[in-house]
This record gives sequence, C-alpha cells and structure tokens, in this order.
Amino acid sequence: MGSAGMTGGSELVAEDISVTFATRRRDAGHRALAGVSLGVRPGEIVGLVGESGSGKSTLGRVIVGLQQDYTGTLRFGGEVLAHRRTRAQRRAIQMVFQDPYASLDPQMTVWKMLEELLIVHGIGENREARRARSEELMRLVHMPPTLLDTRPAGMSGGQRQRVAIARALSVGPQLLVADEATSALDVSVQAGIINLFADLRAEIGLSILFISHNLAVVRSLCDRVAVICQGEIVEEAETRAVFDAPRHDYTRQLLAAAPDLP
Amino acid sequence: MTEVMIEKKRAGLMSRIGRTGRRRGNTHLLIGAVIVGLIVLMAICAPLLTRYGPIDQDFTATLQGPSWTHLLGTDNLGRDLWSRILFGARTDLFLATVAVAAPLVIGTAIGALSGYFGGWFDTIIMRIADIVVAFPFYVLVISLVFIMGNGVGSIFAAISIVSWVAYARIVRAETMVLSSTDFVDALKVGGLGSGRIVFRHLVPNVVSQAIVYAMSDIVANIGVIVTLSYFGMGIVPPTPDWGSMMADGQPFFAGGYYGLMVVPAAAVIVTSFGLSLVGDGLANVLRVKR
Amino acid sequence: TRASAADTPQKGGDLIMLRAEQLRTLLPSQPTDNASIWPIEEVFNTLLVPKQDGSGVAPSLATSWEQSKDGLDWTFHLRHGVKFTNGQEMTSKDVKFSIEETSKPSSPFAFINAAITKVTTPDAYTVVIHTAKPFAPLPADMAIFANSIVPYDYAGMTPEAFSKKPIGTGPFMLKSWTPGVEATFERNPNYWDKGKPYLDSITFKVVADSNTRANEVQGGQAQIDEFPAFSSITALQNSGTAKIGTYASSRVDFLSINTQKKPFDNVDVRRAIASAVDKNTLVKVVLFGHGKPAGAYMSPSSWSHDPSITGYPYDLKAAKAFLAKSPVPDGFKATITVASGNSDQQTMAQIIQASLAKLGIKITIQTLDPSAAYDAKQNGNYDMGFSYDTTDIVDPDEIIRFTGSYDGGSHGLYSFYKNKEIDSWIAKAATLNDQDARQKIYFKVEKAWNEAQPLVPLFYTPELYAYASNVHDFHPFVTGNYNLADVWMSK
Amino acid sequence: MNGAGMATRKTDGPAGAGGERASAGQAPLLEIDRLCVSAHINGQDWRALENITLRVDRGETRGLVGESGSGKSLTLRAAMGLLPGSLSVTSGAIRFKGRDLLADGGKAMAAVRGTGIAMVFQEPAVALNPVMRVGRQITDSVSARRGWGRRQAREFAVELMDQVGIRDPKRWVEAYPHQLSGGMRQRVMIASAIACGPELIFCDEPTTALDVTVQSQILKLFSKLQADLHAGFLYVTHDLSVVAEFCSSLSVMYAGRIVEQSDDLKAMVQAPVHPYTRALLGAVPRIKGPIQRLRGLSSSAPPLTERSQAPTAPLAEVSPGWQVAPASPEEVELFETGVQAWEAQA
Amino acid sequence: MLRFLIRRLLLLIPVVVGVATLTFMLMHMTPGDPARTYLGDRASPQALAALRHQWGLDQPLWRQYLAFMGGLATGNLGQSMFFHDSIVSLLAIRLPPTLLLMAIATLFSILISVPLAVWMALSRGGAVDTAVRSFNSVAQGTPLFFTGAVLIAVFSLKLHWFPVAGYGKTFGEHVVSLILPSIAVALVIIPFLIRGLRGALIDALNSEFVNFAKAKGLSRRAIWTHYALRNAAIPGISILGIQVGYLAGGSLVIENVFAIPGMGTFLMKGILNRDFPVVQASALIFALLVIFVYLLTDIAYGLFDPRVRVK
Ligand SMILES: Nc1ncnc2c1ncn2[C@@H]1O[C@H](COP(=O)(O)OP(=O)(O)OP(=O)(O)O)[C@@H](O)[C@H]1O
Ligand SMILES: Nc1ncnc2c1ncn2[C@@H]1O[C@H](COP(=O)(O)OP(=O)(O)OP(=O)(O)O)[C@@H](O)[C@H]1O
Ligand SMILES: [Mg+2]
Ligand SMILES: [Mg+2]
Repeated sequence: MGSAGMTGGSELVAEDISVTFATRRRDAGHRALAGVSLGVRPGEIVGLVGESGSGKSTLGRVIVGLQQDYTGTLRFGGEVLAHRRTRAQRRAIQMVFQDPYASLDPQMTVWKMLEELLIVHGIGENREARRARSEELMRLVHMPPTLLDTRPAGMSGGQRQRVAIARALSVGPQLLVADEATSALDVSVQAGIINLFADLRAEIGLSILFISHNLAVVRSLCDRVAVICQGEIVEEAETRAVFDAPRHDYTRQLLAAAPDLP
Repeated sequence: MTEVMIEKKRAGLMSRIGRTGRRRGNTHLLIGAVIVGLIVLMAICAPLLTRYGPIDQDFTATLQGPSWTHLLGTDNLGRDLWSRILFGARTDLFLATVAVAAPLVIGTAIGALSGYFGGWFDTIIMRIADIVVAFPFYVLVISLVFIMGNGVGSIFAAISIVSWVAYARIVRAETMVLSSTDFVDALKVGGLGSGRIVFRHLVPNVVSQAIVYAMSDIVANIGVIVTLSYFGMGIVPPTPDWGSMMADGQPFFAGGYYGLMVVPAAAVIVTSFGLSLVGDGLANVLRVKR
Repeated sequence: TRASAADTPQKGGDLIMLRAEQLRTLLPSQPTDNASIWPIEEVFNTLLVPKQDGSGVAPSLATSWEQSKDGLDWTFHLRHGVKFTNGQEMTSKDVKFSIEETSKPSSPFAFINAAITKVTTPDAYTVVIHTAKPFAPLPADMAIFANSIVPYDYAGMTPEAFSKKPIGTGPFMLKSWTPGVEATFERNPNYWDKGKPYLDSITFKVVADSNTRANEVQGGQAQIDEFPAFSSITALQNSGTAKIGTYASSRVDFLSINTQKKPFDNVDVRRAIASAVDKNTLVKVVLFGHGKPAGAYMSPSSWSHDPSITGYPYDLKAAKAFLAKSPVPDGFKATITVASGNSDQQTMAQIIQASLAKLGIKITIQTLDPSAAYDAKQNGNYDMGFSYDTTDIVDPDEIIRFTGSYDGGSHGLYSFYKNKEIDSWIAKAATLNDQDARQKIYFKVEKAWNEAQPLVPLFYTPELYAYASNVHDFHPFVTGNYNLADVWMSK
Repeated sequence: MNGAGMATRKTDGPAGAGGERASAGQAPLLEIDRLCVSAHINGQDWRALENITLRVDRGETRGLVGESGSGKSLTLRAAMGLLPGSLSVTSGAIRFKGRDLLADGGKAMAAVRGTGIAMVFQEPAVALNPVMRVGRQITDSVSARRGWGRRQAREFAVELMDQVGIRDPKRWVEAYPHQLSGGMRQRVMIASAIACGPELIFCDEPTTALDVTVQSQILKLFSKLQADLHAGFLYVTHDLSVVAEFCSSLSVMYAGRIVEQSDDLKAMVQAPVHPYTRALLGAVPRIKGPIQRLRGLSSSAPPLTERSQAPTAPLAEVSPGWQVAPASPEEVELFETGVQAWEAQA
Repeated sequence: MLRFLIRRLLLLIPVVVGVATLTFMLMHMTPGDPARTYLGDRASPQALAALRHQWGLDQPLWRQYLAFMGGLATGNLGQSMFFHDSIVSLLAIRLPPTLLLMAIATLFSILISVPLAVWMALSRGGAVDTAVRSFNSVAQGTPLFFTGAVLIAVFSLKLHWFPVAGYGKTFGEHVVSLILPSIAVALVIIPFLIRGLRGALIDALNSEFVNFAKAKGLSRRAIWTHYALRNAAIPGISILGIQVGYLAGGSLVIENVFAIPGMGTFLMKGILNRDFPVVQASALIFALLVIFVYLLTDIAYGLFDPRVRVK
C-alpha cells in the first residue's frame, strides 16, 4: 500500500484536553471533557470505553478536528495540531461513524464518493488512476470492486460500514478514529469489521482509536484501553491489565455489568 | 419550547401537507402525469386544435352556446372559448411553472445555507421569512403589481418574492435534520469545503421535499394568477388567460351564460387536480427512495 | 282597483341602495365624488333644482327668482316656513353663509361660484347675488349640491362635526353612518314638501363587486343597484325580480387621445383612429344596445348638443386614407391605458385594438389600477385612454368648459388639446344671456372639436339602475340627483 | 373477564380467567406450532416466517436470537396478533394454555392481550405514548378492566413503579415519557406490561437501546420479576451474551426459520450443532477467557424476496428438548468455510 | 410559559417593524396620488396642494416614515385620509366581521375534517378515502372567488337558504351571513387539514406506541381517543395554524365576493384609494393576526404535546 501515501509512524498525543459546552441555564456550561490526556502510538489500536455521555465522542471529535472549541494541546507526529488544520493534517486523521445509514450520501455511488475525495485532495492524476485506487481500496476493506458503481441504498449495514471505512482510508490517513463503528451492526457483521480493523493495522500499519461502550469488543481488538467516566480518563493500561486486574471502581462496575457467554 | 423545534415542525409539516397516501403513489403519478401531460400537449398544439385565433372577434356570434362551429361557445366579443382555453393554458401554465422555478432554486439555496451554517445568517433569513409570511400575501402581490404594472413580469416577480420562503423553510429544516446526523461530519472529516457539502451533498438530498412542495405550489400559483385577474390585476387583455376569462365571464353567470365562467374554472380545476396527483405521486416515489 | 293601488304612492318601506363607492363626507361644500354628492342631495336642498329632463331649473327653497336689468344681480325669494331638522327656520342668513362657504378657495367647487362677487340679504326671505359680469348659468349654479343650504355657521358646529351630524332641510336626515360600510337616512317628518318623502329610510350600502350588487338585488336583499355592469343587464332582466331603469343622463364616453404625444399631434392620425372605431359595435357589445353612438361631444340631454354632427363613421377605407396622409402612413405602436377591474374599458380597448390592427396600428393594452390610471391621464403620461364626462348642473357651461377647454379643469378631458380660439368662444358664451346666441357658439365649438378629434366621442350613455320591481317612481335626474323624495315601495 | 378473582391487585400469582385455570396445569403456556407468516410485497407473497415451532412453559425463560431481519420480532408480533397490514399468518397455530388464539377471528387473541400475554418493546422512546403521563400509561389497561378511578389507578401505578425499581415513584408518576431517561422509560414499559399480571411476557430486545450498566440492572429486574411472578418469558435479542446471562432455554433463528433450539441453553452454547449457531457463537467477543480472532460472517441472510422458497425439512431431535434443522451443504459451506474464504478475499 | 410568551412577544417587534416598513415602502412606491384620487377631476392645484399638506404628504419621505413609526410606537395609527376618522375606530368596526369569519371557517374546517380524516384512516384505499382525496385535489385547485360565486348562485339565488351577501345587523344575522363565505374559506383549509390529519392518524396508528397499547389489551376506543387522535392533533393544529394564517389573505377575496365589511375589503379599498394610513394599519393588523394565530398554535402545541411544553 505504499501508493496510499502512508509514511507510517506518527504518534498522536492529546494533552489536557477540556471541552465545555455552553448550556442555556447555567453560565458554567457543561464540562464534557475535563483535562483528558491520551496517546495513540503508530500501529496501535487504543480502545476508549465508558458509559453513554461520558465524553467518548467528544474526544474523538476533538481529535479529528470536528470539535474546534477545546483547550489543551494536540500533537500529531510531533507537530502541534492547530485549531485550523492544514489539508495534510486533516488527511492524516480520519473517522468512521456509528451509523452507516446516516453517514453515507444516499445519492452517490461508492465510486463517486471516493472519486470526490481523491479529487479534492489531489490524489491520482487522472480518472484511471483514481479508479484503480478505488478498486484497491475496495479490496482493502474486503468488498468486491464491482460494488463501486452501486449506491449505498441496496447495501447491508456491514457493507456500508466497509464503504465508510474505504472512504476514510481513501485519503491515506495514519490514524483512524472509529466512534462506535460496530455498535449498530449484528454480532457476526461486527466480527467481520473488527477483523477488518485488525487486518488494516497489520497490513498498512494504521493506528486506530476505537471508541465503544462494548467492553468485550474492545477487549478482542485493542492493544490498550482507556476508560473514561464523566469526562475524565479514570484508567488507562494494556488491555489485559484492564480486564484482568481493573484498578478503578468504575472499571470494575463496567466489567461486572457486561454480559458474557458462559 | 425552542424556536428551532417549532420551526422544524412547521417546516416539516409544510412539506408534509403536500403528501398523502402510501402505496398508491405510482397510480396517482400516472393518472396525474397523463392529465397534466394532455393539458400541456394541448397547450403546445393549441393552433392545431382550433380553427379560431384566441383573440379573433366576431360580433355576429357573441355569447353563443356550445355548437359544432364553436365547441364551447363564444364570449361577449364573439371569441371562441375553446381557443381561448387552449391558448390560455399556455399563458397560465407557463407563468405558474416559471414562477415556481425561481423560488424553488433561490429558496432551496438560501434554506440549505441557512440550515447548514446557522448563526446570524440563519437568524436574519428566518426573521425575513417571518416578515414575508406575516405580511398579507395579496397586499404584497397587489402592491407589487401596482408598482411594476400589470402583466406577466410583475406577477412572476411578486410570486417569487413571496414564495421562496416556503422552500427555504422546508429545505432549511431538512438540512438541519440531516446536518445533525453524522452525514455532514463525515463529509467535513473528508476535508470537503462548505460549498461542496451544501450544494453537492445536502441539496440533492433535501431538494426532493421542495420539489414535491413545488407541485402544490404550481397549483397555488395558478390560483394566485386567476385571483389577480379577478381583481383586474392579472394578465393584460387580450392575452387569453383562464383567470381573466373567469372574471370577464362572471357578470354573465347569473344571466345563464354559465360557460363563460365555468369552462375556464373547469380548466383550472382539472389542471390543479392533475398537478396535485403528480405531487402526491412524486411524494410517494421520492419517499420510497429515501 | 289594482291599477290605481299600484299607482298611488304608499308610505313606508326601508330602501337599500347598493353602490360601488363610499360616502366620504356630508359637508356640501366639500365632496367631489358622486358617492357623497348624491346622498347630500337627499339631506339638503338647494335654492333651485334641475328639471328632471335637464331642460332648465325649477323652484325649490327659492320660490321665484329674477335677474336685474344690467344682468349683474340675481334676486331669490325664499320659501317661507322651511325648517332645518334642528327646528330652526331657514332664512337668508343661512343662504348667504352656505354660498360663501362654497365660494371659499378651499372648496373644490369654488369655481362654480367664481362669478359671484357678493351675496346680500335685504330681508330674511330675500337673497341677492351679485356677479361681476352678466352670468347666464347662475340659476343652474344655484341648483348644484355644492350650493346646498346649511344652517348659518353650521349651527355652531365645526365643519367636521357638522359632516358627521348634518342638519339640512332635505327629505331625509342622517340616522347612522359607518364610514366605508353604510349610511342610513330616515324620513324628515317635518319636510316642507308635505306628504313626502314616502320611504321610512334609505340605506346606502357599499358593495364593491358589481356581481355581488347584481346578486343582492336579484336575491331581494337590496332594492337598487347604483351601477349595474352593462354586462349583467341580461341576467337581471331574466331574473324577474329586478327591473332595469335607463335614464337620460349627461354622460358621454370618449376615447381620449393624448395630443401632446407623437404621432397623435397629427390630426389625420386622430381622424384615422376615429374612423376605425366602430361605435355601433361598442354600443352593442359594451352597452348591450342601451345608449347611442356619439357624434358631437356634448350630450343630447343638453340644448347645446348639435345633432348635425355625426362624427366619423366607421369606415376602414377612410381611416386608411387619413393615415396615408399622415406622417405615419404604415401605422405605429401605441398603448391604450385602461383602469384595472373596469371590464367595460377592457372590452372597448380590445375591440378598438382589433380594429386599429387593421390599419397597422399596434395597440398594447396597459392596465393600471384606477388610481394610477387616473394619475397617468392627469399627468399626460399615456397615449390613449377612456374618459367620460357628466355635468352636475343643467347649464352646459360647466361641462363644455371642462371637456372642451384647455383650462377647463381637465385639459380637454386629458387630450391636452390646446386651441385658444375655442377657449375664447367658450368664455364668451357664458357671459351671454341669450340661449340661442350661446347655442350658436356652442355648435361652433363642437364643430371645431369634431374636426380635430382629440377626443373620439364613443357613445351617449344612459344612466343605468337596476331596482326591485316593488320600487316605484325612481327617476334620477340628468344631473344624477336621485330625487328619492318621490320614490315609494309597494308591499 | 371481570371475574371476582381479578379484583386482586396482587401481581404475584396467576391471574388468568377463572375458567382456564383448570387446564392451566397440563398444556404449555405458549405453544407456537408450525407457524408460517408471509409478507405481501409488490403483489406477491413471500415467506417471512417458516414453520416456527416453539414452546414456553411457566417459569421458563426462553431466549430467541438471530441476526437482524431473521424474524424474531415477527414471531413475537404474530403471537400477539400485532402483525402489520402487509403480513399475515398463512398456516400454523398459536396456543396459549391450550387455547388456539388464531381460531375465532382475533377475539381470543384480544382477550389474552395484556392479561395473558404482555410485551415489552425494544424502543421505549417510541413505544410510549408521548402525550400521556407515564402513571396513566402504566395503569390505563388495568383500570379500564377493573373500572378503577383515577386515584386508585395512580396508587397502583406508584406501587408498580416502585416494584420495577424506579426510585421516588411519586415524583415520576405524573411525568411524561420524554422527561425520563432511557432506563426509566424501559422500566415504565415493564411496569405497564406487568400491570395486569400476565402469565407470559414477551420481550423484544428490551435492553438494546440502553447502556451496559443500565442493561444489567434491567436484566436483574427481569430475573426478579420472573421469580416473583412465576411467569414465562420469551426474550428476543441479537446479543447472545445477554441471553446467556438471563435465559434457561434458547432458540436460534436464521432467515425466518428456527435452525436450532434447546431447553438447556448451557449445553447448547457449549456444543452447538448447527453451523449457523456455531458461526454465531464464534462471532461473539468475550469478556473472559483467551482472546481469539472472531469469526465474521460473509454476509447477512438475504432479504425476504431473495430467499429460497423451497420447503424445508422439519427440525430433528438431537436429544430430548434439543432440536436442530438439517443444514444443507450450501449452509455448511456458507457458515464454515465461507467465513475464511471471504475473509481472505481481497 | 410566561417566559415563553414574553420571548415570543419580543420576537414580534422585528416582524412588526419589518411589516410596517415594508408596507410604508410599498405604498409610497406605488404610483397614484391620494390627493388626486380624493379630489377627482375638478380639483385645482391649490386644493391638491392644500390637501397634500393637510395629509403631510409634502414632507420628505423619511420624515413621514419617522412620523408613522413614531405614531406606531405610541399606539397611534393615525387618521384615515378618506373617511376622516381615526383608524382605530374604523378598525373597531372592520375587525369583528373578519375575526368572526375566520372563527366560523375554522370551526367548519375542524368539524368536517376530523371525522372525514378518521373515516379515511380507517378505510385506507377504500371508496371514501379515494373519493375524499379526489375531492381534496379538486377543492385545492378551485379559486376562492369561484367557489363563492357558485355557493351564492346555488344556496342564495336558487334555494334562498342564505342571504346573498352582506353582514346583517344582529349577531344572529352576522352568523347566518357568514355561513356561505365560511364554507368557501373552509374549503380552502379542509384539503390540507384532511391530508395532514389523515397522514398523522395513519402514522399514529402504525406507531409503536399504538402497538404497545394494543399489546396491553386496550379497547379500540381507548386507543383511538387517547393514542391516535391525541397524537394526530399535534400536526393537525400546526396545519390548521398555517392555513388560518393564509386565511387572513383569503379574506381579501372572500369579503369582496360576499360584500362583508371586514378587514379585507377595508384593506383593498385602502389600496385602491391610496389611503396610506388605512393600508399601513390594516396590513399590520393582518400581520399581527397571522402571528397571533401562530402563537396560538404554539400554545396549543404546548397543551397537546408535553414535549414542547416549557418546564
Ligand atoms: N454539541 C453539544 N452541545 C452540548 N452538549 C453536548 C454536545 N455534544 C455532546 N454534549 C454533551 O457532552 C457530554 C458528552 O457527550 P459525548 O457525545 O461525547 O458522549 P459519549 O460518551 O460519546 O456518549 P454515547 O455513548 O452516548 O455516544 C454529554 O453529556 C452530552 O450531552
Ligand atoms: N411491515 C413489513 N412488511 C414487509 N416485510 C416486513 C415487515 N416487517 C418486517 N418485515 C420483514 O420480515 C423479516 C423479519 O423482520 P423482524 O422485524 O422480525 O426481524 P428481527 O429478527 O426482529 O430483526 P431485528 O433484530 O432487526 O429487530 C425481515 O426480513 C423484514 O424485512
Ligand atoms: Mg458517542
Ligand atoms: Mg426486531
């Protein structure tokens, strides 16, 4: 995948990130993130778990640049990410969303979607090159390239999510933020996507910040896990450590609540 | 109870008024399209379908009832009603359709931008919309017709100035709904510019509601044109137009010359009927696609 | 017997008259609109009244009058025992006050009294009016609504207050008035003409839409429709519940041609247009046969009308010949301005448009709302348009001036036709006492206008009313006066 | 329906109609017998459910799992007589305590709803009437049945809300659904489902929309209710681990059929027979035990209109109470080898 | 609730100012001179000038505008130029007929639409459903003045059931006179209302909460009244609000056809006369009427829909 333009090996470091949402009533506002620090090393999959409303998505949005109102520093590959990012910086960090039905433009074929991004970012000098790259991307996400010319309308959730991943990969990111990317899917389809993430990491050295409320999924995919509670990271460690020997009460609560097969 | 919520509901409803049934969309569309198609065809082929010019006067044959020489009879100037109906279709349908196109385009653009960007732009647009909506429609239209003089141009302008608001509201609400899903975020993360997001992604996805509404809007526009003619502020004579035909025919109505008023009224009603069927059908077809 | 019962006036009844326009004021010196004038004539009396056929004037509050030898003084002898509705007796003091009110420059009808220099009151029942020059039309001017007799100093009220609570000597008095909606007048029980009026009350109600007016009369909800559209006549006649009354009127309808504009400054162009207007068809199609094609510009209801002038007959060949002589032999483009909502004008415009097209004159019809159309004509900002005139007095002076003279008030009914000679003839005629001498001059004026055709006289239009079959003796005057004191309703 | 015995406000204990009590001991609570449901789409009938055979006994908690679109909800709705207009039962029987619910034109079904069978829906946000106070929604059916007044109904609502673990129920009884959190709404739904003292409770993914911690509370609540009410539960979910937590027996559906079911959930989970069950279990990530690569399925089951319309063989008994549908070679291919082949595709 | 009302009322200010300004601009841009229109043919230039001065039309436009807005701020709507009466007292006569017309029309619309919509929702695709929907399409395309003319021809002139036109003297007469015009107006509203209600009812009947209600064993009646109708009422109210808002414009037409001395004829005459104060005031009243109806709608919303109710 050299042609994907991945230089491999930039580390994301988020330091002391805080986000406060203005609320109508109180002047103080609602503190969604309170001084969060987190790092994602090259080729690493970091899980971010926590309850609903704990601030997972907010952190993800800060990292990809959708949430521009934050304090703290973001560094990627050593350089500070300003609030307004350069095109290259934007390309480097991409995102996959929860709902594959809402995040794809239903009016466009997969090829149109990919081509648009490739054109905007000046990737591929002509149509043939872009087409070739799109086909390559489809294969990368384990989709038959023949589906390029169809619209998402007829596709299953799993297929759509693969298209969404292909779209994110098309601009050659080094870090992928996956926000609940599998929680809308069936178990068996989820398993396929999780395997895909694992494969992408293995094949092209992609780093992934994997946001989920499902502990079991995080456990099966991630190298490291951060547990977030009310805007603060309460525990962060190697996956095995978190699951086998949780140190924080909140983590233990979560683990106790998670159902499991006998 | 936030303004946004109310606004959303209201606009959502406005687009919803234009819809009805569920499964029968295609039959509706078909019947409607046939009716409208026939009328349009008749308008286009008008000269082939009649021996008389729409403004040819014949004072030896005024106020005649239907006969083989004059299919629908004649008016007080001895003009053939059938010809006037045919040629009137040209005037009214053309004007009504054109007067829908401009507000559709402008309203959609403004609504999409307003819904996407929000902020002060949105506030200003929505306040302007409030004023236009609250302003008595016919006062605006009549004043504009007075200012600009009678005729096609001023009717077109008057309708456009008023009716972009409905489109803007519908599109704005839909855009806001769409923007609150991951849809826009996904595009932003991809690095697309706002213009591209709004016009290449949002507009194509929300415009269908506006188009459905446009069908009922054409009907409404025919109503406005006809009513303006009724007030004597419509199409300038002798251009045939259903509205002025009705207005001119009304004094003869009570005298038993029903045709002079009823025939153009029937033309208006049948056309509107066809168009609203098309609207219904489109609403269903477009909804299925969603 | 039945016949006599039907002929004998009965007392009682509430009459509703529908009209297109609102009553604006009841102050006699103020109104310029018929909607106000005609009700004023029911509330107030003038010294004299027009004869119904317009042939002259008859006594009213003045029982007799005479002109002095030098022609400068007119003496009027007042009727005794006439009471205002507030109980006060009407005397010369009131007459003097009334005439002076109307003579004030702020009164729009001051021009009517322009010849008057002084009003004196030798005694309570005698009024002498002095003029600078002998002024033949004076008795006619004393029969105009503007010179209605109001109590001295408006019985102590301000003019505004008086307008809302008028006090007159007329057959009816104001009962209630909702501005812009309706006004009801009830019988004046002390009316000096004993036995009259017959009606208990009359209500003037505004109904803007002519179809609705026709419907209401047809449905028995109202008795008189003031302005039935000519096109609705058949409907009303067929209905069986309403009658159509056509009354001689002073109204003449014209096609005004703006002679300030090219090519209308050319007389041949105007004659070509005149020859291409088929007046017979207009009468047939627009008036549905009521009315007559017009020749001279004065109405046949006046003695000043010259019956020998027949205008330009409809003749397209002649029209082409005229046009060929003009600077625009192949035709030109022009507009006819019509008032929106006026279907008669629109119909006429379309007929003339079709006819002129045959001469190569391409006409665009421009509809302006009445106010704007009015403005356009006043400002000479139009090519051709429709106008009409009517007179408020029986003497031809007012109307021949208004229509025929550049400075008569309307610049020759908006034709802007300027002819010093004609103007001087008209001025001269007013100073003559001899009607024959005046008639000769007026015939001359009409001939000159006929030659020049700045106005194409279209037709002499009857006054048209639709009224319920149980309304009797409804005979409006040529001047428009309803004369409702004579009207009665059978049960 | 308004027998003397019904006047009790107790929710523990069977509250069926008096006449049926005698036979209640013998027949299973719910028996779905070769139920077929077809959908009318574009003028054609398609099989949506095929020969569904299933039992729930008193005190039993049966899980019904399968991927999205496999027909789980449809099964529940058919058994409740709530099929949407375009769907209809073509054959088969649904028996509640031995009585055929489809027999007399829906009357039996109507009689059994609420009192005999209750249902908890997946999305409490849309299944509660947004314009009615929750207290009233909990008790409207029971107070209509028993002719209760407002006050009595309110007291009962408070009691039920307390029973489903809503803290400070007096405060919330007058609230509207939108004022409640997702967990509370689900509790309200459960409260109104148990209001009439049903003997059988259907649950259609009642915790899918909830947070893990809330989910575990709700599951605990179900366990408690099951013990208290001694009712039967038919619990639909796509999450096998939830089922394992809560259920005693399990049925697995795939494409409108039951492919495997057993009265002993543990046994079946440990040694699944049908390739689809195996694939499904292989796809579930685990909280404990060794971390393994999951098994992703190549694709979901085809939509109704693309499914094979050939009749399927009946379930075969593996052991008493454990039935399996015979798997065709294609299915074996799809669920076993297909997984790897597809994963490798690229 | 109070806060909400205050907020809404504050929001009115820009709309009122906007409407007032727009009317002012429009009226002064329109060709045609009120003084000339008032005085007619025979007016002398002096009389014209005097009248213009009296009406303040000789002042610079911005001064007239300021005077107008100033008057507005103090609640002084001025004097009608043509009726020599204060606008406020004229409005006091003109407003009631229009309000009554709107009220009766609204009542008719509801009384006709609700049962029909229920029937249609029950018999979806049936004969009634199809018939009413076709009727809707026809009604929607029928010009208001034509409906009026036909109603008069049939019910007044042929059958003599109702007065042809007018407003009557007593309240009873008012109501009777307004029945035909109200029906004509209601026929404009009904198609939209029926469509909206029918759709909303079908949506409600297909909703999960109705399924849940059925699952609870509730009776059909209870489901219809407490679940379907109450939820369908919410969009119903909204549509009614929008339509009644449009209705304000329709009164211009229908009052003319039925000669009702209401706001519509007042405004129309004002425009034709160039009676600036009348036009400005009545346009404003119409705008306020529309806004007021919307406000009522929103309040009704709050009553029917607890989700938008303010805590
Ligand atoms: N745009 C916003 N405006 C105001 N508050 C917000 C906004 N976005 C998020 N919040 C609030 O910030 C907090 C964190 O939200 P966030 O979406 O990051 O949570 P999450 O962990 O992703 O939850 P979930 O699992 O439900 O997705 C929540 O309380 C939420 O209500
Ligand atoms: N109203 C309907 N009309 C036609 N087909 C329907 C309808 N409702 C459901 N179906 C079809 O029936 C099948 C089973 O649907 P069902 O809702 O029972 O699935 P499920 O197993 O509950 O899935 P999920 O986990 O997504 O809830 C699906 O293929 C679906 O497309
Ligand atoms: Mg989130
Ligand atoms: Mg389901």
